[in-house]
Amino acid sequence: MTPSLDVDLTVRLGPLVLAHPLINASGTLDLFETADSLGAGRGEQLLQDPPVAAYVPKTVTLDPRRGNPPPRVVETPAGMLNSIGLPNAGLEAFVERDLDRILALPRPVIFNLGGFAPEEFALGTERLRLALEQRLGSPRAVWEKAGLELNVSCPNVHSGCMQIGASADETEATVRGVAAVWEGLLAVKLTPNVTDAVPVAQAAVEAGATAISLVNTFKGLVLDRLTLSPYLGGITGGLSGPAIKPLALRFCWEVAAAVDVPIIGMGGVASVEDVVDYLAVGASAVAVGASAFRDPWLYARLARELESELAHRGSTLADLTGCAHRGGVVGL
Amino acid sequence: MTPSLDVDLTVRLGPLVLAHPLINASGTLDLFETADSLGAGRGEQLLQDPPVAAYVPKTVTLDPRRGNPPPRVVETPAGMLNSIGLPNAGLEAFVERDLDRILALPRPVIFNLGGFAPEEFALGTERLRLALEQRLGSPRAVWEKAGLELNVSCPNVHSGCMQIGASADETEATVRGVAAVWEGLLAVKLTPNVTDAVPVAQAAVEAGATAISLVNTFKGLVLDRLTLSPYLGGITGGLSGPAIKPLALRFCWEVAAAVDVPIIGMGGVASVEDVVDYLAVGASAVAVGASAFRDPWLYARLARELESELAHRGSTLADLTGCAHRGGVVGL
Amino acid sequence: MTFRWLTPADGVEDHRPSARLQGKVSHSERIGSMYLLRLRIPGWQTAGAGQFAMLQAGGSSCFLPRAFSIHEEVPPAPGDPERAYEVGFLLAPVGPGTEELSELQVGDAAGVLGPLGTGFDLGLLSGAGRVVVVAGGVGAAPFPLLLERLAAASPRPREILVLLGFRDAVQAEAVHVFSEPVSRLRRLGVPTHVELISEAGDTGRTGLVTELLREELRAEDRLVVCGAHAMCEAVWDVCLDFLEQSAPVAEEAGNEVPAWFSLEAGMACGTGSCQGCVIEIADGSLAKVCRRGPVFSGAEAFGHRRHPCALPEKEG
Amino acid sequence: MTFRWLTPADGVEDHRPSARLQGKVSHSERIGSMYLLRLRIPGWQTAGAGQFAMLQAGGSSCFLPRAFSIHEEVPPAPGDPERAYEVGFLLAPVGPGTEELSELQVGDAAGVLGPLGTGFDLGLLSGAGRVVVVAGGVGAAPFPLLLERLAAASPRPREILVLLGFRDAVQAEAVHVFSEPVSRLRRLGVPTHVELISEAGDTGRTGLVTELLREELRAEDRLVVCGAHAMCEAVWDVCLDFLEQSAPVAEEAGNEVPAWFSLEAGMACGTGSCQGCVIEIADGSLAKVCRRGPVFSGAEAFGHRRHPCALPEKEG
Ligand SMILES: Cc1cc2nc3c(=O)[nH]c(=O)nc-3n(C[C@H](O)[C@H](O)[C@H](O)COP(=O)(O)OP(=O)(O)OC[C@H]3O[C@@H](n4cnc5c(N)ncnc54)[C@H](O)[C@@H]3O)c2cc1C
Ligand SMILES: Cc1cc2nc3c(=O)[nH]c(=O)nc-3n(C[C@H](O)[C@H](O)[C@H](O)COP(=O)(O)OP(=O)(O)OC[C@H]3O[C@@H](n4cnc5c(N)ncnc54)[C@H](O)[C@@H]3O)c2cc1C
Ligand SMILES: Cc1cc2nc3c(=O)[nH]c(=O)nc-3n(C[C@H](O)[C@H](O)[C@H](O)COP(=O)(O)O)c2cc1C
Ligand SMILES: Cc1cc2nc3c(=O)[nH]c(=O)nc-3n(C[C@H](O)[C@H](O)[C@H](O)COP(=O)(O)O)c2cc1C
Ligand code: FES
Ligand code: FES
Repeated sequence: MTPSLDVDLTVRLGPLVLAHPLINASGTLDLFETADSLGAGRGEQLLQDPPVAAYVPKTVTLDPRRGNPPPRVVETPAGMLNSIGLPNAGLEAFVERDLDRILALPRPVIFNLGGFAPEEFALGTERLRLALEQRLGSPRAVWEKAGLELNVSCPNVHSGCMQIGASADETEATVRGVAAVWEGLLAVKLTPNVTDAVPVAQAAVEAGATAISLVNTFKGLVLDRLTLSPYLGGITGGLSGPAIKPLALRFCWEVAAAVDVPIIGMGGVASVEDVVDYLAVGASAVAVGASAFRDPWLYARLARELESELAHRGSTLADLTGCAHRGGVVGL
Repeated sequence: MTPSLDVDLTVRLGPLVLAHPLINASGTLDLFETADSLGAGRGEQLLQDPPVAAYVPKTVTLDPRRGNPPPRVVETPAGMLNSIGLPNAGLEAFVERDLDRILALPRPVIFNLGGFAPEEFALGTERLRLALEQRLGSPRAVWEKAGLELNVSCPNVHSGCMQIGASADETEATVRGVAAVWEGLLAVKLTPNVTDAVPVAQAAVEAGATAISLVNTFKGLVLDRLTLSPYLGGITGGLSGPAIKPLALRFCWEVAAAVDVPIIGMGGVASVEDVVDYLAVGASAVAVGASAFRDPWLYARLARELESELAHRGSTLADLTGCAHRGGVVGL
Repeated sequence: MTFRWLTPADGVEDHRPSARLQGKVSHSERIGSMYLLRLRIPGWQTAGAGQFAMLQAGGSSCFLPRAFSIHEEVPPAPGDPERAYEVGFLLAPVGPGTEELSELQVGDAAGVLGPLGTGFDLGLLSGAGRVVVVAGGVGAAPFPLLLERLAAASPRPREILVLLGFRDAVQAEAVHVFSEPVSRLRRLGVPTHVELISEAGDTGRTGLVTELLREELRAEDRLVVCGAHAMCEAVWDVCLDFLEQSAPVAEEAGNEVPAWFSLEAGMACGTGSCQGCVIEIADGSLAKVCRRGPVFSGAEAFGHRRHPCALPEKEG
Repeated sequence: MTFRWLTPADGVEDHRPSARLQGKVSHSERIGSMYLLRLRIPGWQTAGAGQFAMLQAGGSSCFLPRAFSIHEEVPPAPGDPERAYEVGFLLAPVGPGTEELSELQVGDAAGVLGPLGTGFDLGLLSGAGRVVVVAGGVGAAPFPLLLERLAAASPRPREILVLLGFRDAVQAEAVHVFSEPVSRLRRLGVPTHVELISEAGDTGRTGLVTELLREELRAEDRLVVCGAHAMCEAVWDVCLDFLEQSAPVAEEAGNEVPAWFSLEAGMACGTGSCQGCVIEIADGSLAKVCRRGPVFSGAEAFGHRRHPCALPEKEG
């Protein structure tokens, strides 16, 4: 959706230009599956005018992954736990099968790459860059269309993804390898399952990250009500939804104060008030995850409501962004 | 409350014998204030037959503390954030003014001591032990009446309480000092704001802790809706309530598997299902915090419901305790 | 009342663009232990039998919507300016989501995403010798719509048999939801029989629906099945047994009993985004119930493996 | 419907022992922009004027109950086997908790904890020359009960003046909640006057309630005040000004205008357990509004410090 532009909502994330700050969180919106689900009319509309300012596909890994055994999702108070486990067909299949239709979307794309060792990320990035250059021509065309988000923070794979993001050193090594082969937007997606996310964010920026995304989900456990053994096939899962919002907002607040690159804030965003909060603590873009399961157009609606909110407060997006660090705004 | 004992709910925490597993979380129940609030009839009933199997007073520190500036509490989705900041009159005043009436309660007591350096905890413990021996006579009488919980995990004081609990080394030093002067139940209350609570729990046990309490609150942030600056006087606060339950349960599950001492589980307990979950992941006692703000008799009600639940499942408390680590139970 | 975290959901304001439709309860009725909920839904597009919708009560305390089979569907009245369908659902309250929905009153709001998923293939059923419906408990939900569609199809199946398994007499009151489609089929000359069996034995025969099926199954039957997973597996075992005993017939039919199962899984999105609703199917892969399903053929879902112990069916 | 995380709250089952009472809505009425909610509460014990209760709508989406002044109270009817009080509250919907409560219908349930806190000291008011009620917006809530209690007291104040500040004419409809206690006082021979002022000026005089007070304040007055914090401070400033101007009289009265303020703070427990509701009072200490308050004397709360800028009053 392109909101009626009485208020300028444009956001720049490195070389990417977004019409507004609202994007989807990786793994929570498959535009093509959703379009198919919704049937001809609404489905086409979804692909022709996607409700996100940039599209973030689900994490892809070098090798194909089956993901975790079911059950994979369960509701919790004001949230949900998932143990999807990064199922995907692998980067090669992604490039073959999905890349063209993703690039055909009238939006910038932020690809999300997962891995279990620093080298994997670099390899994957090289492969992706090659594929993009083949399709888009010049590097410049690539950087204006495609950003990259590194998922070093998935709590649902037991082979070590989140361990990278829990360590400043491993994160630094990972980002350094990728930055050597990727000049576009390079966001690193951090885990909140750490004592302190700031050193990890700083290490990522030090190594060449040009944005920080946070947060991924919080590790949690739900038991089967009857058998009292872990309910999810993956035993533990990642908590998301409104329940985590105050926690995620705190991480964004701390990291935004500590680094000088744009922040992609997320965690529990469900309403325009949440969007405003993330912008106020310093996020440049705001990703919506689980709450959009209720409506795949939620992003667009929030963008429109943000527009009204800014008009109402009589402030610009720039005024709002990071204002919590500057003593807040009065507005209103 | 003493539930009608068709089912044996007795719990042993070191030398303390509890009639059932339900206790209050420190800082969330002041029996005397509540009794005064409720007026003569209900107030007396509360003190004569307290709804908790053991009473856990609010954290006391060596020196008096004013606590954080208001506002100190705010609701969040399925929970609340608090930044109380450990206001208290200091240990000396606590001993003078509060100790006698606390000891007069017909329940074991688990004192909760806070501090900002290992030595403070040892000093405080010595002082408390002396005061208890003066009042109760023999050490043995002390250990049967009084346990100790060390709060090394408060996220709301900026002078370092939580830093102790975030470090296995500092926790070990703290507990070692206290264990040298305290032979009764010695619980260490851990923070969930860490990458891994297991090494901290293990260090605590190594140093002499005879129980582990977890979790304290999760650090979070809420902005003022109007001004978009941090809402709480203490800037950040600690999240508690049902929102955190899956997260807290995961910590209990991991720590219970790693240490061999009783666990006092807490975080988001609101219903008997929650109590059962904590027992199933290995807690021996279950503490209720913010949910009891709705009703100071909630503990007792949950104990009674636990009794029914066990009767219904046809299992004993021992069957239930830790069963999630043994493949669950079928029961029912 | 709307939750802060549900703000952009239900209400009077225009929330376009949206895929989430605003339903309004037009009828709510208790039927035994279940509830019939009818929603008036402007913007609804006609559903295939076996498709489902994600529903969420207005001002819900649940974070996620819940999946429900489309039970009945009435197209917009000719003069209706909103062109609203009336869509019915049959609910068994088993937890907070279903309880909320069952407590809705006429006029209350509900969020609706649908129709979704892959339903029954009418083409494979309409020409059948006999269509056998096998349903356990609230598994009856998708079949009134299916029977209506078969009644409207051409050709129609030559005969229809509805086998319903219930827990007890109270649950069995749900048999009434078949009255209308069954009379219609009969009026149209399609012999249609309904048989019930209950575990408690306080109504009709005592036992499981698979017993009825074992007695009734014939070579020309095409089965449509919905119920607890264990019931579905048990039904498939009956099919495999039948196949063994009548190998020559089966070989003709491609060595497969033509049976389709509407299966369940916990869902988050219902639209293929989250990969939360997968089940392991016969070829060992994981399939999304919300996209490839909820209707799977027996061979696709269960293959030729038999189920070591078909548990007695629980809550339908 | 009840939330999983609210399970042990409201409902038909016996949940003894409990301090939380089960209220049932007996009356709900919109008055301008506010709501009058009456609950029938078995087990309620009579309240002092100025005390409050923690309320939570049955099946609430809020985690915590909310604090409300006790607005009116009717003791159990003689023959009532439940001995239930009828307790009224005046609500201004400003967020999810107050919205839920204002949407309750007759027969709906609400959890109640109360009466709580320290109210007005009748002894200090009943013998007064004149009692002046100063209320802003929903700050009117505690005063009908106070007036009823003053009417029943002995001695009664010689005169009563009620000064009400509202945002606009719609909010000002709340003046009706004073009709009954005012007529009663008048019938009992206590001259009682009500004056209103509104910021919007669309009813009666235009301005702030402090303007009325400034004109009216006399040496023998005792004030009872409730409203937004900034309004309370402004009222206290008027008192201090008055004191300066009439120093000799004030000195007699202990150099203090006798004024009591019902103050607000966000609360979690309402019973002194959480220490969440503190405000900084005149002596620099932090006091729990739920225990030491909600009613504080002006000197106790504000001391002799003046407020640099008394903001215009916001939402009462
Ligand atoms: C395609 C499809 C169609 C459906 N059609 C219908 C229909 O027509 N009518 C109908 O009544 N139902 C139908 N269902 C089922 C319905 O979606 C569920 O009953 C509903 O989601 C339950 O939600 P709840 O909040 O009431 O219960 P929940 O609390 O969500 O629990 C219900 C189920 O969730 C699972 N679950 C969640 N948490 C736990 C836990 N901690 N331990 C153990 N199990 C857990 C279990 O499977 C349990 O049976 C359908 C489901 C699908 C997928
Ligand atoms: C002793 C006492 C008596 C009272 N009596 C009455 C009465 O009789 N009638 C009546 O209508 N009200 C009364 N109140 C006020 C009433 O308790 C509040 O209006 C109510 O708690 C609001 O709850 P809510 O969920 O509707 O709104 P909330 O969302 O809780 O917000 C209402 C207030 O909470 C604070 N707040 C919470 N979160 C934020 C945030 N993120 N940013 C900024 N502010 C925030 C603000 O102070 C705001 O004004 C009384 C309060 C007290 C303490
Ligand atoms: C079902 C589900 C699947 C997810 N898959 C991914 C993923 O593949 N890669 C990733 O980086 N994050 C993934 N996430 C995390 C989200 O991108 C997001 O960080 C998190 O859910 C917090 O946002 P929310 O509270 O709005 O959901 C997933 C989250 C959910 C709920
Ligand atoms: C208002 C409030 C005050 C608290 N004060 C203390 C405290 O003084 N000492 C302490 O160890 N924990 C304190 N806690 C943490 C609780 O004891 C408990 O660990 C936490 O709230 C999680 O439980 P809950 O989700 O049931 O509330 C406090 C929690 C709340 C909500
Ligand atoms: S429910 Fe999300 S993919 Fe099926
Ligand atoms: S509200 Fe908890 S102490 Fe006052």
